[in-house]
Amino acid sequence: MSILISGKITAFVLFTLIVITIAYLSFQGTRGRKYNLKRKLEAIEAIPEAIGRAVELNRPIHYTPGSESTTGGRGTQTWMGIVIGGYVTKICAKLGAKITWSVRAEHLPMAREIYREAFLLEGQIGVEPDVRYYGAFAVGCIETMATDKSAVNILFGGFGSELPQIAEAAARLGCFQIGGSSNPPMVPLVVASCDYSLIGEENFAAGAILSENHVQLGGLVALDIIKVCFTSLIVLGSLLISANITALIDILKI
Amino acid sequence: MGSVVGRRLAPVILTAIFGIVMILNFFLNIPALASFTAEAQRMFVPIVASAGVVGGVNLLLYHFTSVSRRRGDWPLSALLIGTFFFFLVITITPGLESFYALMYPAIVGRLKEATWALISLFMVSMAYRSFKIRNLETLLFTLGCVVILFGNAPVGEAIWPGAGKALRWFMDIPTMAGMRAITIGVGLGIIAYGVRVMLGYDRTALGEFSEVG
Amino acid sequence: MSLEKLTKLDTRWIYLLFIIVTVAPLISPLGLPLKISDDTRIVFDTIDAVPEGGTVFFGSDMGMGNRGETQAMMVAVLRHLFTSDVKVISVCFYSSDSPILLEEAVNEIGLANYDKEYGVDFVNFGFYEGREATLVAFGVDAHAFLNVDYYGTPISELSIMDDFKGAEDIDLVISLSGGEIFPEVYLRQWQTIHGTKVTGGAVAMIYPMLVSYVASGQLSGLLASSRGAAEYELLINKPGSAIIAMDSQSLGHMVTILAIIISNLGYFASKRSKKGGLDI
Amino acid sequence: MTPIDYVLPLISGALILMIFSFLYRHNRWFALASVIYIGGATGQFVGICLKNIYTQGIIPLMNGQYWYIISLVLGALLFTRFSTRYSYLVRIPTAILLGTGIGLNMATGMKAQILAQIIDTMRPITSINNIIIIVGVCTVTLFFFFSKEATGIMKPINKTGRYFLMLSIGCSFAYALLGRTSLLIERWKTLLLYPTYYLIPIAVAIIVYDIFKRKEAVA
Repeated sequence: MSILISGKITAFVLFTLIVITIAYLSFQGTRGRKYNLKRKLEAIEAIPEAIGRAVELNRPIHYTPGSESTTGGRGTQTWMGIVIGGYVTKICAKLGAKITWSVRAEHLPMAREIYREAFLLEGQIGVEPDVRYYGAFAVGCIETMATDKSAVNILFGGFGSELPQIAEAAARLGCFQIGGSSNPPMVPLVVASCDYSLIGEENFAAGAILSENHVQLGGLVALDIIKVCFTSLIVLGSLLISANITALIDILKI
Repeated sequence: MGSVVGRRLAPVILTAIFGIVMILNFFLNIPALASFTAEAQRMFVPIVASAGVVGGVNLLLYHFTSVSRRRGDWPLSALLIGTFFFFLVITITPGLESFYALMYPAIVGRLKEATWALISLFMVSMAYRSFKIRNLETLLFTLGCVVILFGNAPVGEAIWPGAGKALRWFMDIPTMAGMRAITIGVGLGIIAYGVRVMLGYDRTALGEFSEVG
Repeated sequence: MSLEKLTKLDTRWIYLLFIIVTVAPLISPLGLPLKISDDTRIVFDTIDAVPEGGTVFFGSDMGMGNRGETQAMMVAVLRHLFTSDVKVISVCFYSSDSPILLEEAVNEIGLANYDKEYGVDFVNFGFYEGREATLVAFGVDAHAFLNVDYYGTPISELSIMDDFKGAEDIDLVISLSGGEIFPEVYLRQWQTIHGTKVTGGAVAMIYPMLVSYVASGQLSGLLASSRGAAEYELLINKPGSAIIAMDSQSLGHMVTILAIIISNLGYFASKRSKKGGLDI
Repeated sequence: MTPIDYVLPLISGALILMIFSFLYRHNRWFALASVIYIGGATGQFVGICLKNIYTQGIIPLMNGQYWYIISLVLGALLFTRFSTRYSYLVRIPTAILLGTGIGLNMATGMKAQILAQIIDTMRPITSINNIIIIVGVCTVTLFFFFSKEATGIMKPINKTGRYFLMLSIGCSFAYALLGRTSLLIERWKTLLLYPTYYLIPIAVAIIVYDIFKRKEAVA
């Protein structure tokens, strides 16, 4: 019995190539190569300003990384939300704002660690993390925002259908909103309800951009190269199949 | 020392090991890996379930403090604790299955349905607030929305017979193309993030921020 | 009143209008006509094509919140399944609500009405936490994974499970999914590994995402929300709750379009008065 | 009909109306219903979790699958969140869950989300629809470009990608609304049943009273 599985061989080869490209450019970053990203994400740049406004109003910020399960198909998106949340919390600690997190049960212990670490980095020791969990996610978030009178609502991460409930309720409660989702069905809702939004993979880029770490930025540059390759592949494949040559598709299906 | 291993090294190594095992198991046919991952995934059920219990305790602690300090709306907190234990007991007590099947859909189920039903109303007001035709982009945004709404309703087909066809075309061709590209992008984003985490370059999700530079 | 005010209407008026037009048809139905789409027909044909004595995995992957959209769909599909000679196995990986909804649907249909017996032709295993990971474990070896069914009966006493090992024995997966893109999980974990055929239905929220899988042939047809359910009810000749709801839905959509038009009228009026001329 | 057949629908109906009252404004009734919801849902969830720990952790352990002690211990480590000193230990079970989740997502995403979609996009450029799909997928993919500014050849690509993105976002927004309306209609159906419909005039009366009271307060 072969170790290779038919139908997944090309996928594995391509996967390895992608991983190597990303790892290589990231590794260049550790050796001092600087990456300059030309494209700015408005939503990310709006965060400090929004937090500043909340501080002026002396009202708290509500943050949620979404409620998708860790082991599910959208688990990584929630983790990305938690990562961005870490940086948002850091900015809050710096500007002296109060922030409340609403998370899913299995993220709660880690979210508290990140919350504490973020405040620690800004030199604030012994801050009790305000991370909450409710069995009823959307309603829990709405109640928290309503009772705390949150001024800003920030949502990044893995969302299911609770996103429109949270986002529109926050809009009705008068919160300024910044959000993002890489779950395609939720993208239109984020765009329609938030003042600033991140779409699709911008969420994954946001973590790297916020870290301001060239090792992580290297991965993004690698992705750009891969995207160019893939689109060329699509165009090439279409041209070949128009000429009745199916070789490329056959290779990809191996 | 112990804490350095526990805090920094062990989490990254564990993440990488489990991640790589999962990837290899998907792409390659290695029976030992397959049985290991199958068993490991079965063993996750208690871990994830424990997290649920932690979450429940967290919620209870918050509201117990509210009640004991008479903070804010403490009677509501007391009610929350009461309903918590009521539903906990009827869920786990053997012999109460039929009572549970009666109470859960009637109380929690109905509430859940009610909050979800709000979404459609919320979305109408979202459309009202944000679908203003400012330029070509917002025109396309609004146009797509109106065509689909028109095409899906039987009324739409009665007014304009081609509405159903237009809906299929908009869904199958431009929308599919756009959503497919988002899907591909997100797939790549996940891989890039995974590589960052497994190489230990991005430890934020493990409670440690990267230095700037 | 100047048109400019239309941009700043209190949204509560829109809510009120929307509520009125959705409630009215429930009290006096309009009976608007309905066309059956190709996707719904493909689902029907795929389920019809399951060989006699075959095994169908029924994924009731929705929560209480989706009931309005998926329950009618579930009832219609189960009715169709019970009229043919197939075994139906159901394990829920999505939410702890799912088995309750499934039980409700089965009670509504009545197994006895179709000469079916619980444990022989149909089994409900209840909910297992862990989502995708547990789904994989079930696919590899169901007997090692499941101990008892939803009602506490040990697996050894369920004759339906005698010849069943895992995903390889499944002829068709029907995933009715709400909230999360569940058919995608079956595609990823079972179709790519075991080559299982997958069909199903989805709530409208995630339907656009799954369209590309239908186009690429990975999914054999797909029921689209309550519209799909209404069409399916027509196909199996059992008109039910989904058809009744279609009228309200039509009018609801018209109100949304109206809201968009109103907001744009106001927007253009305010633009005109500010700049003293139309300038797009 | 037994008394419970009257009482339960009345309670559920009242709870639905309390949630709907948020459409008017945030109020005490909504807070009351949401507290019952949060408490009930969490209680039930914790109950299911305890059951899962028992059936998937303790029963296998008692059946001699002693390695299940590992998952119970890892689960227990999550409780160190309640200690300040040892809370870093939660990183260990979390790391395992994170690694598994990412690994699964990466590998399966490569096959289903990337490769399968790319293969299906390679279509003969014979029909206008196929050309639209190819152009759409390519331009939207390149729209998410981070390292270069959109100048030169990238400018039209970026613009086209943006238009495609906007159109598909609009369409999916509408599609999402379709299903949600059915959820609302389903709620009307429950509210319009006997004896629940008696609650509707009461709710309307409370809201009208509140509107007048607030008007007076302003005046």
